[in-house]
Amino acid sequence: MMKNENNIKINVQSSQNVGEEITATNEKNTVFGTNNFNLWYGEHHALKEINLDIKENDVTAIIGPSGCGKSTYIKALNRMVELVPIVKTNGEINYRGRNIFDANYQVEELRTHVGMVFQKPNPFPKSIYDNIAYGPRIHGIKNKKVLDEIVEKSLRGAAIWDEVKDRLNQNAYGLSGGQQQRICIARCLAIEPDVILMDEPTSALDPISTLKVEELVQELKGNYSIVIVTHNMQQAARISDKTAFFLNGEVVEFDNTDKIFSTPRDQRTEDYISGRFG
Amino acid sequence: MMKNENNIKINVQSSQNVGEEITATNEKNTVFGTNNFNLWYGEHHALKEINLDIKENDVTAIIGPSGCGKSTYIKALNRMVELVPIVKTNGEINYRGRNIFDANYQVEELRTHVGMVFQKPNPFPKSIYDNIAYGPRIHGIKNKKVLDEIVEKSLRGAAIWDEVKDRLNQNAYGLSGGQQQRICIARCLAIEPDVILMDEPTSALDPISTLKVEELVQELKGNYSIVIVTHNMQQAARISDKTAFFLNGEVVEFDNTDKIFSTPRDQRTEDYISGRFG
Amino acid sequence: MASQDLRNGQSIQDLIAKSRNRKGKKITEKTMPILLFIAAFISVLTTIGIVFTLIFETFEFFQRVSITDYLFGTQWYPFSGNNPTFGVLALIMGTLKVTVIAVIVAVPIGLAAAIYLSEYASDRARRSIKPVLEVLAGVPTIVYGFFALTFVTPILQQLIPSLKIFNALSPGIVVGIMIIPMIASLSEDAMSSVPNSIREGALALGATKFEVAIKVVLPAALSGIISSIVLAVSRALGETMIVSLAGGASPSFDFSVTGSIQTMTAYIVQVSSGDAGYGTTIYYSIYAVGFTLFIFTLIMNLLAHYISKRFREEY
Amino acid sequence: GEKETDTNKGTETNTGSETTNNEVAQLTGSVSGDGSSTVAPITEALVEIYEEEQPEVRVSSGVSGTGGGFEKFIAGETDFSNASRPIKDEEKAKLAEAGIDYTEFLLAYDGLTVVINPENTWATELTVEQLQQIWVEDGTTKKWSDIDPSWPAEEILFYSPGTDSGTYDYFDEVILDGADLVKSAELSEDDNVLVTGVAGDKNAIGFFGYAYYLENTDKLTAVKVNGVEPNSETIEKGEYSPLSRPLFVYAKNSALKDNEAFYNFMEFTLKNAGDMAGEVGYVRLPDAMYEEGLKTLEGLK
Amino acid sequence: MRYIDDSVVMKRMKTRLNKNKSWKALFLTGTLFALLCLVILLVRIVTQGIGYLDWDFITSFASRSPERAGIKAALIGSIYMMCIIAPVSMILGVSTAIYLEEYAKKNKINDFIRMNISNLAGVPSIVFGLLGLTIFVRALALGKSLLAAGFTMSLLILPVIIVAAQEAIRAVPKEQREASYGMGATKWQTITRVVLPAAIPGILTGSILALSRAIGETAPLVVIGIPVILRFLPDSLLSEFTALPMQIYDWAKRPQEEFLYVASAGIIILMLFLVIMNSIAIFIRNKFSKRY
Ligand SMILES: Nc1ncnc2c1ncn2[C@@H]1O[C@H](COP(=O)(O)OP(=O)(O)OP(=O)(O)O)[C@@H](O)[C@H]1O
Ligand SMILES: Nc1ncnc2c1ncn2[C@@H]1O[C@H](COP(=O)(O)OP(=O)(O)OP(=O)(O)O)[C@@H](O)[C@H]1O
Ligand SMILES: [Mg+2]
Ligand SMILES: [Mg+2]
Ligand SMILES: O=P([O-])([O-])[O-]
Repeated sequence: MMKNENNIKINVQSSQNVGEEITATNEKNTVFGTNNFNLWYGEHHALKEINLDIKENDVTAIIGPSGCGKSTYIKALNRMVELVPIVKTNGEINYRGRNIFDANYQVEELRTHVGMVFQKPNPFPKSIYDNIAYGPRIHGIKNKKVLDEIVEKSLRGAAIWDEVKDRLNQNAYGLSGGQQQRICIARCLAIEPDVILMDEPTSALDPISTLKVEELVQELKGNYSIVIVTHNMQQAARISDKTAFFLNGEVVEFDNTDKIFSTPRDQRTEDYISGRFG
Repeated sequence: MMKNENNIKINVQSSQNVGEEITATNEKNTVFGTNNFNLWYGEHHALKEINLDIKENDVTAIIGPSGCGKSTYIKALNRMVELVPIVKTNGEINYRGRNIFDANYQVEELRTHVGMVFQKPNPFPKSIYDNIAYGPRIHGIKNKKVLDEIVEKSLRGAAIWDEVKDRLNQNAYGLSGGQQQRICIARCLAIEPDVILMDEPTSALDPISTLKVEELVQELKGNYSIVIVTHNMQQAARISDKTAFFLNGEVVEFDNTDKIFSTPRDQRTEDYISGRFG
Repeated sequence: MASQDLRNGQSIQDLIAKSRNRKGKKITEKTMPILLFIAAFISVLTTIGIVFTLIFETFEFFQRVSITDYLFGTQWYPFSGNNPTFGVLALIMGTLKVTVIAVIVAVPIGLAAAIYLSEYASDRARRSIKPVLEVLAGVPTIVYGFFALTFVTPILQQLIPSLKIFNALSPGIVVGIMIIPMIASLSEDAMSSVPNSIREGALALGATKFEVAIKVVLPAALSGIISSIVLAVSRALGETMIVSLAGGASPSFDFSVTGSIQTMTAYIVQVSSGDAGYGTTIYYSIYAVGFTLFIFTLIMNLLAHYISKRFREEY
Repeated sequence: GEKETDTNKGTETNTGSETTNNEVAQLTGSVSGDGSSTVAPITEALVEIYEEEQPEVRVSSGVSGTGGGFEKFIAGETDFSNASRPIKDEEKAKLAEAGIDYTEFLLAYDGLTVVINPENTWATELTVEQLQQIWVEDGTTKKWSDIDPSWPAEEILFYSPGTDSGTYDYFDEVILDGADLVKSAELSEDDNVLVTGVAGDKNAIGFFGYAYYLENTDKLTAVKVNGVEPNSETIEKGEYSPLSRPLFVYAKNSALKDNEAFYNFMEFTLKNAGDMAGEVGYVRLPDAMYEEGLKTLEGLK
Repeated sequence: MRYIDDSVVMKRMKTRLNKNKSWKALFLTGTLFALLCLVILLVRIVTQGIGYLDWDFITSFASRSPERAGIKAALIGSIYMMCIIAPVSMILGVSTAIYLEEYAKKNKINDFIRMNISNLAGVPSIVFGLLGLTIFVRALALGKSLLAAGFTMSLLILPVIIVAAQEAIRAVPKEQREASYGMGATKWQTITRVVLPAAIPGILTGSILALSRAIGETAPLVVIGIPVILRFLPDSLLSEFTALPMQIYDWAKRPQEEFLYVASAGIIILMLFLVIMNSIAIFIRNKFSKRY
């Protein structure tokens, strides 16, 4: 899969040494290339001719009013949309150069490279440890020691190690919402994905937890490509490098975040950002 | 009940002529007087020695980090907290001069004067008409004509009449979230309450719907005293006259909204408002 | 329009105040909980009724037959004119044989169906298959009884020549078939109540559906599944018509499943529809057996209760 | 089709002489009974034709077996109780205790039939002694060769009506002399189950009411007892002995007195039992015995 | 220092996918087996019974001759019995559920009631038969009447209805109740106007399924000793009657083989009855399943 690019990145070792990452590439690689992509829920045309390139190690924010197709798009990136049986697609989304909607593209394989964090924290009703170890285990890692290391590393990576290290065997549902969300992020890190998709990861959280998750996203972006859907324009402005503005299933504008928020090209973008609708 | 005060208010006639209300009193009356009020969930001391006066025709915002007791306080005002069996209280909350926690205070009567709007829109799975008519009906109003009038008036009052007047017999669940929330507000208006309590009424809504509800609050405040809990400090700043800042079950500061947001007296208030925590 | 302010200038609150404190409302509020409690108490009375009904006659029975002979005897020949013996272990053995066979049949198949329906089947398939399975659960047991005797037994005899016409195997299998829908349906309920978001979480990690089902959904729904099995077991223990028709009437304390057996329930039917004189030891024995059966199912139910309490899943 | 006309004829001829009585009195009321499954078909037939005569009388009967029937009779729940054996002493005592006076009436004969699997060619004729040898419990597992060395050395499988049934009691009394029936016997209250059992096993032997054999002659062979084959002739003439047994109905005296409908039904029963018995596979009593029954009944009015 | 080796992951992927496929096939087989059982059962019954099934069969009383035997008394008896069971069990069941869900405080008595209900649900039907015989038939002297049998069956299915109603009531979101209380509604008003209307589909579905169990139950009727020989319809609550499973059981015991087919015809009627009731339940469930 990832053979065709020089992926020389060093993983975060713990939450302390963030910011030390080194990328050897100057021109950023395209992780997801979306070409004339369309998606229908039954008769409803939810995504229309989407063209969008997501670059490596960027935080790409997707904003837009409710129902514009943000979640649909992000779920198309790991083919999670297919869980809705009435979905039809055409056009292509290339992940690292291969069209993921190809008949012989294994969806399980795609999803081990493309992790996802959901709007509502959804840990498994298992211990914290088992939550994190779930992914590595299904991929055949059984060695207890390796698992221990992965768990610790992932929890550190999600900036929650210190809070939970003494109760790894407790059920993840005993944690607060914000902690649960970070557990979900850790769970996602544990399979060492290439891309992390986040669908309004902070919308169910209180401000403090939101802040923590936002900080975490900043830390992670050195090592992962992140696509984040958000309702909250301030959040998009704060944390993302690129922003795509969706409206009625179309990409109205896609550019550097500063650009979008300072001098949007499209009137609709401006209207939305300035709160004239939304 | 309301004998001990000169309650000379003219009702909103329709959503058009808002702002024409006249109050005969110069010094605002106290609607809710809270004196050394304490509340426990079992062992957990959720509200500590609360002292807070809520004035007539004010919008009083309650802000504070998650878990600080905002919802608990607002639910104490109409004794909704009592639905949790383990709740114990002491101190008093006086509504229009009478302690609502008095043994012989009829809770049903209190709640006909103190309406409530909840975080998640919660219309009944009935027609729009039946939703609005619910309150008047349980209080014994059966006359179809009177009910019709009440329904129209309340829907107009909640600025949703035009959107639903042609489908009053349809199930309220067919409406969008924002519309549902305004239906809930209309349902509350239908018993002409004196006070309206709102617990994060816009947190489940998209920005456009949020805006509409905020406008509505502004319109309503001429005729009702409103207490609103919100997570969103901008919202509090935009719409409220007074703001109370809660922390760990205590009222840290309570003052005019401009005062709180410009020159808070307490360091913790300032920290919270400037986003340093919470 | 509404500008008249609700005729005569009355406000809504005035109207409300007028109709406040209607007497009826207050009385209803006071009396309803009492009436409802009485209704709830009927279920307790039912249990008391069952226990008393059984205990009195059982007591009478133990005046005639020693309780140790009953509890520890392995010979059940109540009709033997000269030397009747009442060793209930023989009946218990028959009951257990049928139950164990039923469980062996029903648990794998029931769980397979539950997993298929909740994790693999399309919504439409699920919505049409589940009710059909429920029909299977609703087939009267007497129908199953004849099915066992006239269809399953002959087929089994082709496969196992030594199989007697009355045996434990055939009714065991058919009781198993009968409780499949119970396990499938209740387990499916437990599994579908695991929120979809949790499934999505696993799928997003690259898990296959099977891994999601076995490693996430099944453990999360475990207490519901186990209670469904325990309930099905207690249903199998108490099943009557199938075993009366196809199990035979020769209680014996051995482990053979090819020979004739008798279960506790079948014995009660045998005597109820038989000629045992009123007031004879045999007559009282059905109450003793009924009581034993009651204790058995009570234990199963307490077990189910304990399991679902102890392993209650939270999500 | 055919049977139907038969029935109607039978009814007419039989009730012809009494019609004057019946036309006068259209009775109402209810009669309830319970008891022997052996007698049940006769009762059902009687109830069916009685309806034509007295449509307003509501007759019902359960089929709880002779003992189950007596249980309800003792509890005072029924007016009559069918039995395929005479009442037992315990039951008499209980009735006395409950203060219930009753009268016994004979209804018909049933030929208790011993049956074997059609594949069994050796035991088609047995003496009473052999039957006893076969059926008595003696602590051994029995093989056919134990009875006659020329027979196969295979284990006998026993099928018997529930040991507490009237059918069993009668067999026990006349064949076993009160000794225990083999313990390995398969017992069932449901005679069809016994039919299935014997028909399904080459080494099986069983016994039950003649009517069940009559309906399953293709699946079963009836054993000649002491050289006599069971059929309606041999049973009625008393040649098929000792295995032909009487069927009874027990009536509550107080109900005969107080309940006109019940009296009328009993009278009807005694007049028609013979025909109905024949129709459903039993054997009628000599006419004199029905006359006697009617006389007894008259005395209880 | 990656822990997840891509090549290993890819290698395992094939096995995992195959495993998924073969287990799916296995699970499907299980489901199909269950369905197949039903099909075989139905086919056998229908082929055996269809010959005896006609309008006369439904409109005549039982008879000594298989050709003329009909199911009228049993069918009407079962329907009448339903008419007792349905209101009795539903009123008691729903009341109990309301009590437990809305009023019962956490105390020993209520815990005991809850515990007791789940235990009752597992008590074998034949034991309920013994109860009915002792209490209703004998002690309360109701005889082998509609009322006695109806009460017995009502108690038998009561726990099932209670549990179904409890679930339906619990499924009504807390927010709905709060909204009602917030308007100043009393508890009883909230229950009758908000909770029950929302819970009724669930209650009905559960109740109908429970009732369909009640019509098929044989063992309690055997123990009570319901008559099978009768040629009249019940005319009062205390009237004797017979019921479908009892009539079927009786026919199946008859010596004449034809009666076995008559019994099958009776089973067809009984199954039709059940299917109709289940369909109603499914209809209600599907119609109202997505509400909030
Ligand atoms: N499962 C589904 N079946 C049918 N239509 C759907 C489904 N999911 C989403 N849609 C429709 O597709 C459109 C896009 O939905 P999507 O969830 O992507 O919006 P969104 O931008 O994420 O909105 P939100 O901010 O509310 O999450 C909407 O019109 C929605 O109604
Ligand atoms: N039903 C309950 N039982 C026990 N404790 C409760 C209950 N409801 C709330 N609490 C506790 O009381 C405290 C105050 O809760 P409350 O819901 O009032 O907070 P809040 O300020 O409204 O928070 P949020 O912004 O998350 O709604 C919290 O610590 C909470 O855990
Ligand atoms: Mg979305
Ligand atoms: Mg709150
Ligand atoms: O039912 P029985 O005729 O065997 O008593």
